[in-house]
Amino acid sequence: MISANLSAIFYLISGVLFILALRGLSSPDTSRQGNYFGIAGMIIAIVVTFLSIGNLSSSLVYVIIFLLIGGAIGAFIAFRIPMTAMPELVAGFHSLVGLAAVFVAIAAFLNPEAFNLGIVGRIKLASLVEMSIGAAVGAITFSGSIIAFLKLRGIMSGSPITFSGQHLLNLLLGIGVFVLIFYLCKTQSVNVFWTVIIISFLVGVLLIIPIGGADMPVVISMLNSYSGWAAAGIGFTLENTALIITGALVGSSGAILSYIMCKAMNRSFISVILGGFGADSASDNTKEKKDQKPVKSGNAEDAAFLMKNASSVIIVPGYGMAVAQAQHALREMVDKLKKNDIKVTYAIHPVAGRMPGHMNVLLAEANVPYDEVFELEDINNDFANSDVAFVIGANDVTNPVAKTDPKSPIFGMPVLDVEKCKSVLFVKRSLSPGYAGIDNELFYKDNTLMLFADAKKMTEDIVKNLD
Amino acid sequence: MISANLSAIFYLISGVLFILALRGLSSPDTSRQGNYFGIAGMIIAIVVTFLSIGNLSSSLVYVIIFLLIGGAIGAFIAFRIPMTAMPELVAGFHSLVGLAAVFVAIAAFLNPEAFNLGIVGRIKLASLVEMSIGAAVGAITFSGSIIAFLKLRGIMSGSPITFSGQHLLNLLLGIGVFVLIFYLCKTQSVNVFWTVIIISFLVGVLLIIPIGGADMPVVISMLNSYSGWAAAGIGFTLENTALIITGALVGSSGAILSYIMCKAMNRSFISVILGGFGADSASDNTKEKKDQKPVKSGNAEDAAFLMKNASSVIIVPGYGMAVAQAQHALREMVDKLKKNDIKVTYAIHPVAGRMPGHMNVLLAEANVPYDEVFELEDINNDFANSDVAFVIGANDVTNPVAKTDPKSPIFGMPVLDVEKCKSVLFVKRSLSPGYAGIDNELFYKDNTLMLFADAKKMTEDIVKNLD
Amino acid sequence: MEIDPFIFRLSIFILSIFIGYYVVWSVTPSLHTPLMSVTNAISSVIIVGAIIAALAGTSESVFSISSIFGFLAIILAAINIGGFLVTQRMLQMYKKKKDKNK
Amino acid sequence: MEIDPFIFRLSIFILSIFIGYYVVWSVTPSLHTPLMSVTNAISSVIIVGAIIAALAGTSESVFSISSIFGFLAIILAAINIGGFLVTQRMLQMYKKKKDKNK
Ligand SMILES: NC(=O)c1ccc[n+]([C@@H]2O[C@H](COP(=O)([O-])OP(=O)(O)OC[C@H]3O[C@@H](n4cnc5c(N)ncnc54)[C@H](OP(=O)(O)O)[C@@H]3O)[C@@H](O)[C@H]2O)c1
Ligand SMILES: NC(=O)c1ccc[n+]([C@@H]2O[C@H](COP(=O)([O-])OP(=O)(O)OC[C@H]3O[C@@H](n4cnc5c(N)ncnc54)[C@H](OP(=O)(O)O)[C@@H]3O)[C@@H](O)[C@H]2O)c1
Repeated sequence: MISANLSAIFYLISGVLFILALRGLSSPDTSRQGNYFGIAGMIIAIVVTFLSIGNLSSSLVYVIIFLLIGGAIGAFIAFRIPMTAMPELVAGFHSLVGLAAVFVAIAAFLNPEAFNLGIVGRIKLASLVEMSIGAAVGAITFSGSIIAFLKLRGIMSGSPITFSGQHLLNLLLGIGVFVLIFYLCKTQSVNVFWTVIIISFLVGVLLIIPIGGADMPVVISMLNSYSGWAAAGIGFTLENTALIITGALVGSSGAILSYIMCKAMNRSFISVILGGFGADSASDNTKEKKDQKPVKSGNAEDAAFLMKNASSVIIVPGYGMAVAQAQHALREMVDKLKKNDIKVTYAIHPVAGRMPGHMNVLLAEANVPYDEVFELEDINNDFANSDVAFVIGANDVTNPVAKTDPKSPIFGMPVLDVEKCKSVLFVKRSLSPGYAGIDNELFYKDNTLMLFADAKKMTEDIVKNLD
Repeated sequence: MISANLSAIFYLISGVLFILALRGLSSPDTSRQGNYFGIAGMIIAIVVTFLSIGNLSSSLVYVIIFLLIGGAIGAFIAFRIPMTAMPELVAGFHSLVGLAAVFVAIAAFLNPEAFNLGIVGRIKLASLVEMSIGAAVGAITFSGSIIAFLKLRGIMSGSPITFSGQHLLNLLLGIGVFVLIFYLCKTQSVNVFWTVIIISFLVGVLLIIPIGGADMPVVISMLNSYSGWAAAGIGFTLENTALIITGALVGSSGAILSYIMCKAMNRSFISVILGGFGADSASDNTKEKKDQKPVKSGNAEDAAFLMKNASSVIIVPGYGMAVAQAQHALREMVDKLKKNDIKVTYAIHPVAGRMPGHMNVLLAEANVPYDEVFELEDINNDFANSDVAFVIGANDVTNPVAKTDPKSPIFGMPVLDVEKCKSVLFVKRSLSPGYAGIDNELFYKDNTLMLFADAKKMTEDIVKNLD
Repeated sequence: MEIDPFIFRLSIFILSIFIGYYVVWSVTPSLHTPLMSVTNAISSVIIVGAIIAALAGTSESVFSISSIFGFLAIILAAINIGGFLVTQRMLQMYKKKKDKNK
Repeated sequence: MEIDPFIFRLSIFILSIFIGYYVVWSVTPSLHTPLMSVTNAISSVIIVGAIIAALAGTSESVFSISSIFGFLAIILAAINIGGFLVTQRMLQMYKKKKDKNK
């Protein structure tokens, strides 16, 4: 058994290692090293916990068994999960953290002596507040993440579920949780504690159902933030530095990340949270237009011809590439083009796809070197000097209406200026709009050629025609 | 009197306010607000200190008197100091912090009861170590900053003072300080404590004298860092959160700032600290070249004519502008040019001048809006599309040898590509080299026109000729 | 004159919030997906609490009602540690041009 | 089971180092001079120690040898607080284009 001081130092070290893990992500080169720091921090925290517990009762064997079972399941999932399932995986994992926080809080409430928090029915006030906040936030994280998972996985419909008085109900339930926690502090009643947790589960569900499937990335990141605050709450209860540092780190980083995402979509965080976006799409309006205007459409041969004769091509991937799993075919196409001495680069919009960095991961999976992949602000000026923009499964992120029509829901969102290229190729299955539900006038432009097909199929056909 | 807990919370708040003060500097818009946060943090820290001392003896009056005296002197200096004297002012102020740290450490050593550190001759070991580190680092900061101040003020020659065995001597003295602190812990002897401080003063002097005047900015920033570590040491002694946070903040930020500077000069931090740079300049070599090659030189009229007929001009200010105090005249010149519909921007090299951000402050003083002033990476591509580069008192930061000659001392330092402009105007008094002591081949180029004069005088003449 | 440890923990909490804030701004956008997965992975440090809870049982009653919750939490948190492997898999894919032909 | 407050202070110290690290990278280079002056100004918080030292004297001997050092330190640190004013003067000069004609 090691002293409380020594273990406090080790917990601090593990917290610092977690900071270094996040710091590593400032560049792909250092990111792998960063991840090792994170793993080291986790190992230190676990080992120190074992060492700091004096009477290692016979439970130890079971602890290790359960640890290994969990670890094995985790590893199995980690190796089997396809890259395209990242969003739902992250949501699913959040729910685990949330539930774990709830369980630890329950254990602490039922057996406070084990945590030095007083005795049953006489738990220290501060600890009680901390653990009930931890439990409540954990419960919200759990049920909210489950809903997010179901929506992302497609098990539950992605469309927002709204009813009148929804926000009022949420508000009342939220206030209810606070009142109950207050009451709990006075009575130390087990039943009140359970009620807090159950209502919090409900709040989690109600918070997430009105939010449309495509807003889920913001939600995931927000739930990430919640799981951090829950962990921090538990950290205060357990007086554990590693948990407090990690909780605060995760809590604030998740919050900032959702903020960054909202900003990149030019929407307010509040409007995302209040939900309902994507429900009343302007689709009638869209349909009307669609029938009126003429569209030039082509096939793989046309596309291959155009690109072969170009000297520079910019690829703009979007959500459709992810759906079609077209990244490998795309990579093949680019290789062929490069053999013909055509300069090819990739332009990634910050909210292309359904998750921040979504496109980057998929391209990386297809072995696209990350120094050929550029962020919006770094490449947007290059469209004017390029011959072909190859837009594959992207839509909203190219829509010039964001620059021109103040009434559009995406007005003010920075978009990729693909229309400045000499010609634009659009690979998508139909003229239907993207996530924001608004028509894209680029489809009807003279220098646009629509390639109607599944992204993967079309790309493979183009590859054949490039030979 | 307020409780220890309450004052700890207030000290935390004051630490957080200091963090916000630095955060504000991420943009000029928020910077003023940031400074107010800093002031608020300082006021809170001072007030809480008064409130947390129980027996406010009759000394209180004196404390307030001395506080006001110091504050008045500080305010007087603050309002009177010209912007060009910033480097030496900062150096001078650092010496105050260093000396204050030494004095507080001495007071704590002589009267440990007042600080709850034990009694004379039986000071707690940890406290003793902390206060002697605080005192030693403070003393180094003090004497080092004094030397830096003297060199920058021109009272002492800027040329490096070197002698053989210097680094060995410094090393031995440094080890000596450590040994003495160790000895101090065993004996608690007053004399040893004084010796530690005196040797540290000596180390501070010896550390800074070999460093050339022009390397002083790195040194100031490094001393800033030292003053932070000294404050943190004292903070540990006094168990004061505000001091610990501030000390760590200043300590690490100063270190990073010197690192950023060294990187912008493409020199290693070690080479700066070991000193001697600028002593053995390649001036013979330079002189030789100077006599051989022909140079085109012009007068104010020529310059005015060239610029009047340009459509875009980029101004490149350097140390000479600061020396000549030419920024106001420059601003007038630019106003005239703008009236003629000529596009004028400013290009600032990260180490132009003698302090990071030196040029920005001077231009701001002359009312140049900061959105016309660009950093190297943002403007370097624009030289190729501009007509005239007006280089005023800058030299090294334009020297293409940094790109071409691996043997040059500034090789690898990013430089402003002024030579890509259609024509380059160089305002300086002679062909003599800049701080790095190397010849600038641009002076001899066909599209270069040298304007030999004091920067201020020349600019004023150009203004007249622009009418 | 003793300061309540809670205040220190509060300080640590607040300072860590600032670090989280800055850390995220410094992450390059192309690594935002790994960022989400790594922040998720590090939150499995909640396992520390789970272990304490699980080990709280006595030799006679390994599975008291409170320690059962601890054991369940251990499994959940341990699964979540798999997040590091997911991140590793993702990061392994980010390659520079020169590595391309390997 | 009590943790030594020193360890908490150490944690605070280390976390603050990280904040200092990140804060500087986020400062725009054109404000590097004000940065130097403001970091200098905030280090005058050492005045806290100076005040404690100065007030340590008793009513009879206001100027004991140790409190004299305190008083001297107060003056030095108080002068240094002027750094905030210097910074203020500098920052006041940074203006955007639209303000130019004021
Ligand atoms: N990344 C994030 O973090 C994030 C977060 C929240 C919201 N969003 C939102 O998501 C949107 C992302 O924009 P985006 O341009 O990437 O996507 P998008 O605007 O949703 O458009 C995707 C397009 O892909 C096409 N598509 C779908 N499946 C396809 C397949 N198998 N083959 C070929 N095409 C297919 C669809 O058209 P067809 O049906 O005609 O094929 C659709 O128009 C933005 O509106 C953004 O605000 C993103
Ligand atoms: N900014 C920093 O933080 C920092 C820190 C450390 C080192 N440095 C070093 O300082 C240098 C800065 O480069 P720089 O281009 O700004 O300066 P520089 O290379 O030192 O050149 C300044 C030029 O100004 C001229 N000059 C001096 N007084 C003048 C006056 N009254 N009127 C007109 N011209 C005058 C001098 O030439 P004449 O004598 O012919 O007039 C000199 O060549 C770099 O080498 C950098 O590495 C900067």
